[in-house]
Amino acid sequence: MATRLDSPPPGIDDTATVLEEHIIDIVSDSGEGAQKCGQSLAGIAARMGNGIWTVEIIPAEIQPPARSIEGASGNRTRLATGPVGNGGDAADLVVAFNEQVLLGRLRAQELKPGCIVLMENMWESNPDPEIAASYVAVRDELVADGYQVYEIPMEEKCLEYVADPRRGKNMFVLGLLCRIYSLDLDLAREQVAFTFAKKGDRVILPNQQLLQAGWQWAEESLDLRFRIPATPPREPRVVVNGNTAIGLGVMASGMEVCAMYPITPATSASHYLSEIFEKVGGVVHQAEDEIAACAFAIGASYAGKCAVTITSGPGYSLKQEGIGLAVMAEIPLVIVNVQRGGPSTGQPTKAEQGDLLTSVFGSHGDAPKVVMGVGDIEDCFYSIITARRIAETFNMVVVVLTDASLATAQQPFIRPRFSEDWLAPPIDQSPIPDGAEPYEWDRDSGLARRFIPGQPKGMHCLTGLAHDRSSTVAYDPSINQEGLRNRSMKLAAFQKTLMPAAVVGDQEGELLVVGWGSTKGAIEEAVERVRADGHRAGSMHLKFLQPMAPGIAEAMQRFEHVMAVENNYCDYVGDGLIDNENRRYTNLAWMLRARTLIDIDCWGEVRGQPLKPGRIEEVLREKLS
Amino acid sequence: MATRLDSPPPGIDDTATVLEEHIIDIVSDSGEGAQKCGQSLAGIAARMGNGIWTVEIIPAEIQPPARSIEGASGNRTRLATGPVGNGGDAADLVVAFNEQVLLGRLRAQELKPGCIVLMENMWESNPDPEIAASYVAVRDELVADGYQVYEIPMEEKCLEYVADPRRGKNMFVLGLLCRIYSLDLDLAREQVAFTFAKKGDRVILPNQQLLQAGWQWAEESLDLRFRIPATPPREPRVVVNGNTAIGLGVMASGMEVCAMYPITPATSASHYLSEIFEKVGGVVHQAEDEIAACAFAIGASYAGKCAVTITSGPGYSLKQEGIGLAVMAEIPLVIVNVQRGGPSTGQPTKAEQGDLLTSVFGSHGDAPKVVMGVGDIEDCFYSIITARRIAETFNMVVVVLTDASLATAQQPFIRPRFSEDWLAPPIDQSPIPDGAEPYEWDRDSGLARRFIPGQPKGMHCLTGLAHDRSSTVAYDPSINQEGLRNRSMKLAAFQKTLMPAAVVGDQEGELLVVGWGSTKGAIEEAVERVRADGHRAGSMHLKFLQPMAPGIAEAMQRFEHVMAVENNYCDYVGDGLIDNENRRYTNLAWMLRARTLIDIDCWGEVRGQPLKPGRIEEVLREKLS
Amino acid sequence: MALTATDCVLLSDDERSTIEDYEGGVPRWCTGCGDNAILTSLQRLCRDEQLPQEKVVFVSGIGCSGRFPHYMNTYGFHGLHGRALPVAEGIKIRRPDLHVFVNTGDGDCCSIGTAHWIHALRYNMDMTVVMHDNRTYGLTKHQASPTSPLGLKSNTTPYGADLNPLDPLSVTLGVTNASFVAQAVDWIPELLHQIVSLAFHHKGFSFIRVLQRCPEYLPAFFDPWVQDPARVLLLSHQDGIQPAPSLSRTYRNQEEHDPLDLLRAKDIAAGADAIPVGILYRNPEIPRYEELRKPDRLYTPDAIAKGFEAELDRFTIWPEQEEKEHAAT
Amino acid sequence: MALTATDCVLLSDDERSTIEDYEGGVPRWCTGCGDNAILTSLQRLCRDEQLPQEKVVFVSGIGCSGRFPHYMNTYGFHGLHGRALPVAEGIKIRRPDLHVFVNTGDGDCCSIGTAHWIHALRYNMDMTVVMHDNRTYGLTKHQASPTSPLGLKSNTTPYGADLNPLDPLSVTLGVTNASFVAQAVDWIPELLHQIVSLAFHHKGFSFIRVLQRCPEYLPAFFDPWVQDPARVLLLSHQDGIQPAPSLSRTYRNQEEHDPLDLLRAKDIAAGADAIPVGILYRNPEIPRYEELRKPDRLYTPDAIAKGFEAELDRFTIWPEQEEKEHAAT
Ligand SMILES: Cc1ncc(C[n+]2csc(CCOP(=O)(O)OP(=O)(O)O)c2C)c(N)n1
Ligand SMILES: Cc1ncc(C[n+]2csc(CCOP(=O)(O)OP(=O)(O)O)c2C)c(N)n1
Ligand code: SF4
Ligand code: SF4
Ligand SMILES: [Mg+2]
Ligand SMILES: [Mg+2]
Repeated sequence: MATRLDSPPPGIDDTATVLEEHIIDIVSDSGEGAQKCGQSLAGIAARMGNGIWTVEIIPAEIQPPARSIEGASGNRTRLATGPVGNGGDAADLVVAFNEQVLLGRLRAQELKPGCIVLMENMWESNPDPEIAASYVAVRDELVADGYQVYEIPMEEKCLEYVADPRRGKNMFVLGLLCRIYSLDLDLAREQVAFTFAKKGDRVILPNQQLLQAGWQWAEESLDLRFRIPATPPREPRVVVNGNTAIGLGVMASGMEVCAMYPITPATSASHYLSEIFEKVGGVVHQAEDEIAACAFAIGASYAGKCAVTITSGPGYSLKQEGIGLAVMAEIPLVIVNVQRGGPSTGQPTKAEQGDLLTSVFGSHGDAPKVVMGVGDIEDCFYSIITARRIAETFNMVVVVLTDASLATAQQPFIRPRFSEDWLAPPIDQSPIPDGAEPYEWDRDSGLARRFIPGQPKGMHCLTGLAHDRSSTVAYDPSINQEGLRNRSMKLAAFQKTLMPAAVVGDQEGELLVVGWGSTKGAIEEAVERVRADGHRAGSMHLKFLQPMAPGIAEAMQRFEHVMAVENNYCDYVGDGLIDNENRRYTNLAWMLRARTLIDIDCWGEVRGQPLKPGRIEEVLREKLS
Repeated sequence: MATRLDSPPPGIDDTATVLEEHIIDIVSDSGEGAQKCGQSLAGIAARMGNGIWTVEIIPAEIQPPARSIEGASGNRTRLATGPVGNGGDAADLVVAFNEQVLLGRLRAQELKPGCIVLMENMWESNPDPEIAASYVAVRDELVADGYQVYEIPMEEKCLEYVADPRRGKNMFVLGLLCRIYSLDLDLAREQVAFTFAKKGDRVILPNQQLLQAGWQWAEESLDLRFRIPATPPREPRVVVNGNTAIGLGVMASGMEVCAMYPITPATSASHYLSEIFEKVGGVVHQAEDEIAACAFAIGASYAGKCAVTITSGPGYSLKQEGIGLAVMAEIPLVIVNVQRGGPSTGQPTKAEQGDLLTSVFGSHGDAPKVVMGVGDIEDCFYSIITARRIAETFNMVVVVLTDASLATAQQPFIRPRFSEDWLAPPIDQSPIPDGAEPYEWDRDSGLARRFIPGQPKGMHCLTGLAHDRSSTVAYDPSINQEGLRNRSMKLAAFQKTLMPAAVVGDQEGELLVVGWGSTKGAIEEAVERVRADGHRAGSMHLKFLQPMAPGIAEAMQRFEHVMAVENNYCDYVGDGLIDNENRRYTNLAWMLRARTLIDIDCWGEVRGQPLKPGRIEEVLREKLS
Repeated sequence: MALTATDCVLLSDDERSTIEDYEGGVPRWCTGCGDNAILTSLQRLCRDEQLPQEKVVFVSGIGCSGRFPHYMNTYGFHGLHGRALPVAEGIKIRRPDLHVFVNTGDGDCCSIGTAHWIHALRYNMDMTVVMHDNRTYGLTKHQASPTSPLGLKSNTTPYGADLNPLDPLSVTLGVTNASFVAQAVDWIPELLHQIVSLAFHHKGFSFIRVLQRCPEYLPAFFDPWVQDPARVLLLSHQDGIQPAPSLSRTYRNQEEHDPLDLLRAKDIAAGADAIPVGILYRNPEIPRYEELRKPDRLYTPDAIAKGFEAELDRFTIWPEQEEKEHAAT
Repeated sequence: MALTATDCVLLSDDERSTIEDYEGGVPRWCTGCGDNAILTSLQRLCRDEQLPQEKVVFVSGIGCSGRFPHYMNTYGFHGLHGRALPVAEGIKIRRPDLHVFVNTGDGDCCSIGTAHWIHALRYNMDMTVVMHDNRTYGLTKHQASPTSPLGLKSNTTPYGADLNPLDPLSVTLGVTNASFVAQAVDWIPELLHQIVSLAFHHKGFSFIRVLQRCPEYLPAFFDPWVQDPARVLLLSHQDGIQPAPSLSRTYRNQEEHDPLDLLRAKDIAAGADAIPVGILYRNPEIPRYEELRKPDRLYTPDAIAKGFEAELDRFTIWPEQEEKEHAAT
């Protein structure tokens, strides 16, 4: 697979094998810093101009026992010449701080057969014979199975520089990897300085030493040399994870209030926002529960300060009644749902896209709202800005669906240029013209101008009861029908502003794959792979799930088969008692089948992980065969 | 329309016009007893063997001002020779205690043009000239418009018997109506005795006198004589409204615990249950909120006492998180949602079928549950028994959807014969066999035997987290997939037990109407009407909405057109900006389109009222033209 | 055409507002319902304080009490059952210029809204909260509420309520940061009004429980107290209510109670005999959440732009050339 | 094959259960986490009382504390965040034979679960409730909880918590029907165990707040109290805890407190200085909801059939002939 592409830049060792990309896993017990190591590696590569995508490897438990299979904690970095939109399939190289966490990755089929394995070797001489034996057994098994195993005296080497090697190993490994991948050592030093900037030189310097030591050791004792050519960036880029991008989006959108209640994996977005929002005059309110958070946000929005509430599955379910009120009373509201594995408490730290249908159809009665999915890290940022704008333009609830995989994944994107257009104008406090009414629904668009408390002559009583144009409780049947119609019309009016759905890849042919949300990169990559084999395939990724872009059915009709690929559950005909009369489809497939009446097949998986391009590729090949 | 059908029974005045049916509205200010009057009328007719359907006319406010258009309170009775399944279109005869409430019915187009109007005449001589003028104006307008107006000295006549005529008028009117419709006066006396049974002779006797007085007055001063032939019943029947039927169903189903929080229109079911449940050892718990009610029911069910929680829209939204837990942990649970107008607080006392999609797709993640709709009053009773059985057989959540129209409507049905099979066997407290696990999912059906606290050797920790067969928290991706699959398989297994969907009317032809829930009678009647004109039409009413009966698509394919008719919102192509790419369908239409890929059209109305056969008929005719 | 805020103030200064200016739709409560007295008192308060109508927001939950905002000619927010308080908090957090009032029922506040009630006390945001305690669920036609008396026959307790009623005063007084706790009764409008005024002037969360008659469902329930002034205990104080002499002649059962004495307040609340009327507790020193969270800089496009760029800087990878420039600034 | 309930009792009588019999999976809490002490104490209690494992249900919410039932070899119900109490009530209402325990966290109980907490106190159902108060959100990695100390830097309060902590004892003591309120600390296991035992034997809702160390997120927070016994106030009484002499030598700061003295209990709870440890309040006279709602007849098919037929009779229209027969019976 790996081929030499071009000659190395001056000063770089030309014995290195040139690669187009490599996937590097670093795993440790939690608390040993493998995550920081991976993120720094990605940061250095990004500075050099490589495409990167990082995936956090998170144990489900807060304090998993040390050296346990389920305890694997760390980071995957996909490092490539060009841009990448997902974490890829399996690791080409794995660094493991102990053999148990390594076993965890192996069992989860996260390692390429025969890949490079760098193992901390100290366990072999552990006083506990069981531990020593376990280490030897795993190592021997790997070697027997054809893995390229390198045993590294990580702790031993670190002890030369620091007293507690558990706290330094990660930077030693970083140095090692920089050498292996021919990364710039100066940039690496800067990255270390950046990583520990808050802690000052007292921490930076020894870590830089460890970095150097790792580099040195690899230089002297390892024969692994790779180089992944990069194009030095010409524009400034930012490297953040999805939840940070959401926090930045909130800040830049002109929203002033965020009300939330902690829940994984949404909370880190609120954490980041708590840190930064006050600096620009915003406020993050941690409410007593999700219901209060939603009501608080509604209150703030009603008072003219468009608000956001950020949550995940269980919290989203709790907000259903509040969402219905905002829909009914036409209060703008942005809700971010960072999806996790469901149903119920499910898999709090794991990725899933299972909340689409409940976002569209949740809340009793007819509660039309805009639902949008987020496709990558950059999209996390811009979606929030868009959401705020839609919410305030249409006095509507806008649900932004992201998920656990984007929450912690990092990807560089072009540094946004702040624009005042992102912000709403300051709230209107001018008097309401005589005779104007608080719900002066436009017959075609359903739109009405919102009255904000403080506006003279705008006094009225907002209500969640059925109401007429003057916001008076309606008992007349036709007024109820009118209210429901106008709220629905707003969706249609918004839909008319959408661009037709675009197809990536072939524009007609054998197979169209449809998706939404975080699977974008993986689907596009899988489609590219089957196209490379001569298949005529394309993919269509929907940003808006309600309402939907025009042109979807037309695009589908240009393909023989259409298949939805989603990270949520579906039945398969032939499995057990499943047939066409009882099959349950993936979320988007349900909606597209109803809308287009095209026989859209679907494939979905709920393995708590982002979908992998390789797995999707297999599925597509099967469909194409 | 009215024709003489046969000769009257002996002793009955043969000048009466024989009718097949009549619709009689009685309206008053709230508190004047029009409801009791109508219910008694229906009761007497039912005793004689007539088909009846009553609809409560409920003001939306607790204390609407007297003599107001929105304050109309009362009762509609549809009285027929054969059985009837809905309240019909518009009144043939209306009794009004004042002209304002009459105006309310007129404006709402609830009166047939030219129908018979019986008005309390005392207002003409009211000391307040405005009131008197208003009365005269309305009367004159009605007469001018061709209504057959009769002015009745109700209060004047009642004063001859009671001091406060406001409290007696209703029985006077009952007597009047009994005479008009040639009902049996002895049965009427019995009915009055039954109505006031709790209050004793002190109340019964004067009311019987008033009844007699009304009869007498009609005998002497009114020339209206109708007779609606009846077949004396051969089997005992019960006459109850839908919510009472639900209460009876809970009692007869073997459930022991009902946890609820008050909400209109569900509460009256719990009121009735509060009155009766303790008598058989059951308990109704009024919790602090709907979330607690749901959790309480879950706790009771988990402990082996299958429980029900009864609510309406807003409460249903609040229970979403709890529902997800019951799905995930496979705890049987019956949830009754007595739907009302939505979204949000909406129209608390009004009928709507807007909660189907949220019942099917509510709660985050994949939360498969059984959803069933209730088609008539008898069905309210039996559905609960069925729901309990499904819940406990499949360890599943079962949602029963009824609505405000069934809640208060009355219809006679054959007195159920209690069967011990309706009850669950007593809870199992035998020891769990060695090696058995709490989620021993059967590969095909997904079913597992439930362990109930108290069973020796069954100790395990139930959890809403993803879990394996031993109920241990699962971190392995494939176990999560397995759990979701098994919970979905249970739905398929249950689906296999369903009978094919039946079509009523023509089995093939021009138009198939599909519906669910309380619209059953109205849809079937409308279809009969268009069939009577030679159209080939049929209707299909789905009892199970998730999973759905087999054979639906085949049945649909036998018709040129398929149309869903529902009491919920949809857009119409051509209205404003609506086109096929943004049209939002009625609830069932969404689901059927996705499942069958048949281009099902839909018609829905959200006017806070049960759908009327006449309105549906119009819609069908337009579709057929 | 658009007037600035200052113009408006000047405009409204021209003419004093009258009670009628604060009257919204015709109240639809039952005849004799205690809610009417509360409405009158709050309309009077608005008039007395000459509050600009557009600067006043009445927030309510669902219930008969929830209808309140419809009857005020101010802004109103008739939201969800139990959720009036978090909505009111959201309104207030960034709009200190608005006068926020909350109307809630005993079910709305003490049953489904319990969590928000307790936490609203703790946040201590500046708003005036009236709990219409008719000791039943009025709107839904008579079910037991947490404050329903033991043995009450209602639609959900046809054989009598099983539990002792929750005492909202004791609960309130147990919550950290509670800063103003009072009790009034609808049938002594003079004191109701004094209490409402004191509550309005208290900077913080003022909680007033009003014992409110519901002639529809508990017709004679309050009669023993209404008819026997000795069963009412007036809590007078220079920092509390000061009953007029005429009233004092009727209500002789009085106690001089210092609103700062929390322990005595708890004891009074727990006392079973007479209904205390007055200020049980007031502490103006407790910080208010909206003040604690007040932005220390203005929320302007410039500030946002600056803060945003600074944040981006933390995450930016500069192309080599720009990096140098950037470092130089 | 199936054994009757009596058989089982006889079987288990043969051999005394040991602590190990009550141990479930290996606890996955951090080293030094105070939850471990609570676990040990409750396992000991089960052993001391020889509770049949199958008759014990531990119910929890979500949080580190929520993991508790997984570590017991009894029935466990690890449900939803904040909803442990209503689930436990549902379990108990018709299963008086089950011993119900609840483990809840400060977030679980005092934030999202507030309404259920207040109302559970009022229902006073027989269960033992342990509130693991580590004064932070542990499982979700350190956000402020309602009991977090003022100024605490956490992930949601990076500049320090703004509000005074809610005092769960004061709140609890303000609720009507509260019947058992105690406080323990994880670092005095002897007293923790005495308190847990007293709670278990109390017939009613026993609420124990345990101050629980979270070395992961508040590593040194409790040190001042752990290290200085004078900052702990033992509430001893013949109806309360009785510290052993050895313990009394260390913890000299003691008060003889009668658990029936509610007002003093409130005062102790409100005191800011020392942490009270012991029974603040106990009143065995308060009726229990499950008793009040106990069926006065057995729930048997016969009873149901009879009740059902009687109800149907109220609504039945008999055909003429049957009517007469019916009337005759
Ligand atoms: C979520 C939800 N649950 C229940 C209801 C039904 N409901 C409306 S008002 C009310 C109780 C009203 O009692 P209270 O708060 O005491 O107000 P009151 O009518 O007595 O003034 C209830 C249960 C609702 N509207 N929403
Ligand atoms: C509805 C819902 N909201 C939020 C969460 C996320 N969550 C899980 S545990 C927890 C708080 C835990 O704090 P606490 O109750 O004090 O328990 P501890 O972990 O400290 O023992 C939160 C917010 C959730 N699981 N469900
Ligand atoms: S029901 Fe009671 S509380 Fe409601 S308006 Fe009537 S009297 Fe007032
Ligand atoms: S985070 Fe804190 S509470 Fe949770 S297990 Fe660790 S030490 Fe215990
Ligand atoms: Mg009330
Ligand atoms: Mg905690």
